[in-house]
Amino acid sequence: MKAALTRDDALPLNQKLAADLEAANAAITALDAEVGDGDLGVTCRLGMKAALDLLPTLKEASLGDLILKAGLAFNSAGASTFGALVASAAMRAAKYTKDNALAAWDLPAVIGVLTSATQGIEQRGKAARGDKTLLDALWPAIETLEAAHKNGKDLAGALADAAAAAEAGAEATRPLRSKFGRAAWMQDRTVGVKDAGAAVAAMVLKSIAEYARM
Amino acid sequence: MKAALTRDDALPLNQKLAADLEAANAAITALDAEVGDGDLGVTCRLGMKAALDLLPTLKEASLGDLILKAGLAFNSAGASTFGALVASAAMRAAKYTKDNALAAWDLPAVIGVLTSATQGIEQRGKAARGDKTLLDALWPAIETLEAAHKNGKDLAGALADAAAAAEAGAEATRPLRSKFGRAAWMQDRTVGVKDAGAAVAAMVLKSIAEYARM
Amino acid sequence: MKKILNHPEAFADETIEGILLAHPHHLKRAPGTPRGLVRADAPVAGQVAIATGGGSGHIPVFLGYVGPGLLHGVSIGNVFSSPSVEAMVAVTKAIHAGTGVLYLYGNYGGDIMNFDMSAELCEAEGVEVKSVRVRDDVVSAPKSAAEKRRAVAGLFFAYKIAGAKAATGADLAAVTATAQRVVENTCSMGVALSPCTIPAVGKPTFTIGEDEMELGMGIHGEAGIERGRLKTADEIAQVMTERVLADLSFRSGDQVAVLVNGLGATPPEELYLLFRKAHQVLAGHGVQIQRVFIGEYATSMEMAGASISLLKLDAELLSLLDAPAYSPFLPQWRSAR
Amino acid sequence: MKKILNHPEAFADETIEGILLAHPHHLKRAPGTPRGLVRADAPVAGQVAIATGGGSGHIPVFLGYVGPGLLHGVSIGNVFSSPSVEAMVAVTKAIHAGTGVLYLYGNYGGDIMNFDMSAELCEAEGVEVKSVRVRDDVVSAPKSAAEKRRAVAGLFFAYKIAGAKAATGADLAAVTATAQRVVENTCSMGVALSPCTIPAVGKPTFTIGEDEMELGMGIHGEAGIERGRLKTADEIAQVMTERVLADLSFRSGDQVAVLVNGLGATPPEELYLLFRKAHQVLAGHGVQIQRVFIGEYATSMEMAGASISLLKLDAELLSLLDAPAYSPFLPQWRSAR
Ligand SMILES: Nc1ncnc2c1ncn2[C@@H]1O[C@H](COP(=O)(O)OP(=O)(O)O)[C@@H](O)[C@H]1O
Ligand SMILES: Nc1ncnc2c1ncn2[C@@H]1O[C@H](COP(=O)(O)OP(=O)(O)O)[C@@H](O)[C@H]1O
Ligand SMILES: [Mg+2]
Ligand SMILES: [Mg+2]
Ligand SMILES: [Mg+2]
Ligand SMILES: [Mg+2]
Repeated sequence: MKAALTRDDALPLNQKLAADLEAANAAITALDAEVGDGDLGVTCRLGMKAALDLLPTLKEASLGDLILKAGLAFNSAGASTFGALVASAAMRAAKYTKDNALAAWDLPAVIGVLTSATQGIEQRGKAARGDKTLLDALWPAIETLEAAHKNGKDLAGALADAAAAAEAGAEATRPLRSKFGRAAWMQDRTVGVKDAGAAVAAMVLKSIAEYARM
Repeated sequence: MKAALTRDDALPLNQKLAADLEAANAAITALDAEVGDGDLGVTCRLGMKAALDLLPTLKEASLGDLILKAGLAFNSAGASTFGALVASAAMRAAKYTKDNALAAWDLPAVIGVLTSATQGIEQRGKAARGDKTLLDALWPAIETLEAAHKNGKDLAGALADAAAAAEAGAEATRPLRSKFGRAAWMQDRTVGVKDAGAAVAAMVLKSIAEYARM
Repeated sequence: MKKILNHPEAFADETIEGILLAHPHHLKRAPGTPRGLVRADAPVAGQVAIATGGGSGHIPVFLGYVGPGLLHGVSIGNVFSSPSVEAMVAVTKAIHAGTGVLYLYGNYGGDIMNFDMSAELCEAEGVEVKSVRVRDDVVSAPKSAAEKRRAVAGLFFAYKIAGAKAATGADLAAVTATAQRVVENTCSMGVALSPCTIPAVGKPTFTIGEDEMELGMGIHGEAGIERGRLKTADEIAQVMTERVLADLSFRSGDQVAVLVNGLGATPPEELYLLFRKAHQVLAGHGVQIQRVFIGEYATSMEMAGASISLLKLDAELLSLLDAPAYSPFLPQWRSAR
Repeated sequence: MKKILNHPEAFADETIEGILLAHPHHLKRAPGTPRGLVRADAPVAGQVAIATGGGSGHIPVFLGYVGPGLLHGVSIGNVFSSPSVEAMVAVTKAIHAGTGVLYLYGNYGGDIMNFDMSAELCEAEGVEVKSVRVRDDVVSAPKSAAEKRRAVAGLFFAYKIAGAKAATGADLAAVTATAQRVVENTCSMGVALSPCTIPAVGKPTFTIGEDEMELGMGIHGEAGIERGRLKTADEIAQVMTERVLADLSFRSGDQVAVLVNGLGATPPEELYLLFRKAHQVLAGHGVQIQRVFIGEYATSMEMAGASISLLKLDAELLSLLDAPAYSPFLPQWRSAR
């Protein structure tokens, strides 16, 4: 059970994340193939591998630098829409961490970092909540984190609630019509289909929540 | 029951032949596809159609001219190995018919015509009996016609025997190794497979025999 | 669909290796990235440099359009995925001759986001960058939302003409304006008959019945947008040509260049069947065909399918289309006599 | 495999119609047959005329090799079937400029018999005719029976070089000898991964398992000759290159042109993977690659597969290979700098 995430968590957390995404690889590919091009599984695999290859080499880096460089490495190896959004999120998360001179992310820090990151995604992709993207998983997760914090929950508990909210948010993309990315071209055929990026965002939060509980 | 074939038989005989080959089209294609390129069914269809389109326009032509022009038309529309062999056979059959001033083909004439035609095929294709080609159906048929003639059989009876011998000859190509045509490249893989051209030659003789019996 | 492959995840890198071994006088790597190729003579003094980029699996798109009279550099992503920002920045620096760089690429989300990041980084280092996005697929969005349309084979016209314009020594504003004019006068419609398989995924990108076709295919292995019964070549060409004509609002007497593009598995013979009917339809509308391009100009690996693209011509576009250019990845062409 | 078609039996004729509509400045019909095409400027005074011919379904083989610096005329059969004698005779007459005609075509039974009939008929009318048959497929017969081998993509080298030789104004004996020298110095090996469908037949020409490949494919939709487990790109290229090298008995220092040809559905990316390994193998043997051609030079409609061909070069063959030539059906090429 962890009260905060530090630079020592970067490697094991990302190792768990990579393993969890790899286990879901076929499911992610299938979701992206339904109304996209089916490359999201490959993106996650290549991106996570690059991050994992890089992290052990960054012995001296600050927490902010770790997230920045891991995010950029993810997009170098898994360049794509999703990769660009991950990189943009990482850049903003790193900036928040540095601006606030954070050496660890406790629950309030996690809320600030995730909010900045999500704003970075909004700015890069120009989509808004309800446009059937990963934002529809991220914003409910942030709101849930805030509520959990107000209710005095600990980091692991708050993240578990947030992961559940993200998953509910991803599920709730089904009835929506895609407005961004490749799926936008498919118009009515996207109705009834879960957004692939939102599904991955929910998986990421679940993985982090499980790590925080360990 | 016909004692001889005349120019009036050309159209109905070829109509029956076309219908019989069309009924076997899929089987012919399958045989040629096994160790060749699968075009023999199409060749027969296009070639027979061209011959049938042409024959009614040749009101004044002699028997020799009818077989010549039908054979060339077959190869124009169904140009191929098989088509070239049909054209070569027709040229020699026509020459025999003209050289002997035949207005009808009785049994001895049929023997002479078929022998000339088969020699034409040999000359054009350079194959010999046993090389797993249509010659392996034609030569047994000719020998059987000769024997039947010696034994005093009528045209229809002799042709029926010859058709059976041709079919036996075609069947007997199975254990042989192809030496000519596309099948030659397939070497050992042709062993066990019936030669497509020989099978068609046997069908043609069967169709003619049935026509002669009508 | 079976593939001739080594390690699926090495597909893009090994392809690039093969290309550099085959065409060492034509292309070289951009320093600092394995995923950027530039003209062997880059940077080309006195020319605005044009960079493109996109996923692997579309040859001759994207890298096949780098060459004399064409583009200057290309960044290369994994199959059907955007190139990385790093590769884009490296290419930009390797081709920049001091007179600015045009990013000319297909209107795909991942590419846009990465090219935008690259432009921000390069501009911070003093390189002037403009961007033009090709978006010719008529089925992918209504005309009122044309900026959402995706790029298909119409990329050819944009690359050929912008490259010729840059070769004249025109400045960045002029090259950008010409590229934009091509984009606004190009419209395509395609049909997909079968999917393809991304090597690292190993399964087809979509499934489709034996009697079905998808109108409006994407070149990234996406399914098309309208699914229908497989029609005859004449019916398909008629639907495609009419729809493209309507979108570009042609008038009798207008002049066009026609591109009939094969997606990969569709034989040239079938492309000529489509052109045969398109020619009839265009003649029926009084539209004059000035130039014809038939072949593989933008592929999706082993997908079966084709598209018809029209470029409405004016005198400048025609002369730039006819200008000499060379790439070993493209079919031969020369102007009509 | 689905096709973009109208009436299957009109496939060849409608394809020719589309081609003549697309390239009216390049090709015209030979008078008297719908199935013969000749250069728009035929007969070309002062040149030995070269005719080829063969079945439809192989573009750019056969008709795509007619053009300046290439061949003069072509007769066209149904899909994978020989052209008719009538078409061959008509083409011969349309291209003959009084200095003789070379029949340069693939070593296939139907084509041989029909070209032989045509030669007899044309010679009876006073046209001097020579014949050279391309037979480059190493797997189709042992070297001791090389005259039984069939033609695959090596046709490209024979067409390109014989056409260039004719363009020099050389006489029939010299053009024939040069063509024969190319044939004797060209060797190919191919692999097929999937079959194709003859439109009028409607079913694939052979079946093959998902984990199998056929070594030694024919370009007429025939199955290959040795069936095996599908191997990696490196393994396939190694087997093909070694076998071709052994057949042409190369020595270190020999110079070659390499052709990696795609059969139709195999993407260019995969051809470059094969070239990458072939380059390594050739380098290992000390063989020098002088020219490289990668793309679709001889297809079988939508078959998946590829071949590697080598041409052992001498100074004359190399300069003829580099000579200018044009056909809209061929990839661009130019000599290395
Ligand atoms: N403009 C955008 N803003 C935010 N998220 C987006 C945007 N476009 C796409 N996405 C998200 O990215 C996911 C697809 O990622 P990816 O497969 O990498 O895209 P692509 O294959 O189109 O490059 C979508 O499911 C969606 O959640
Ligand atoms: N040289 C030859 N001499 C005689 N018959 C031959 C010869 N080559 C092939 N054949 C016959 O022709 C048949 C194949 O005809 P066809 O399908 O038209 O050939 P292809 O497709 O090879 O042009 C074979 O089954 C064989 O009976
Ligand atoms: Mg995707
Ligand atoms: Mg055959
Ligand atoms: Mg993608
Ligand atoms: Mg054939």
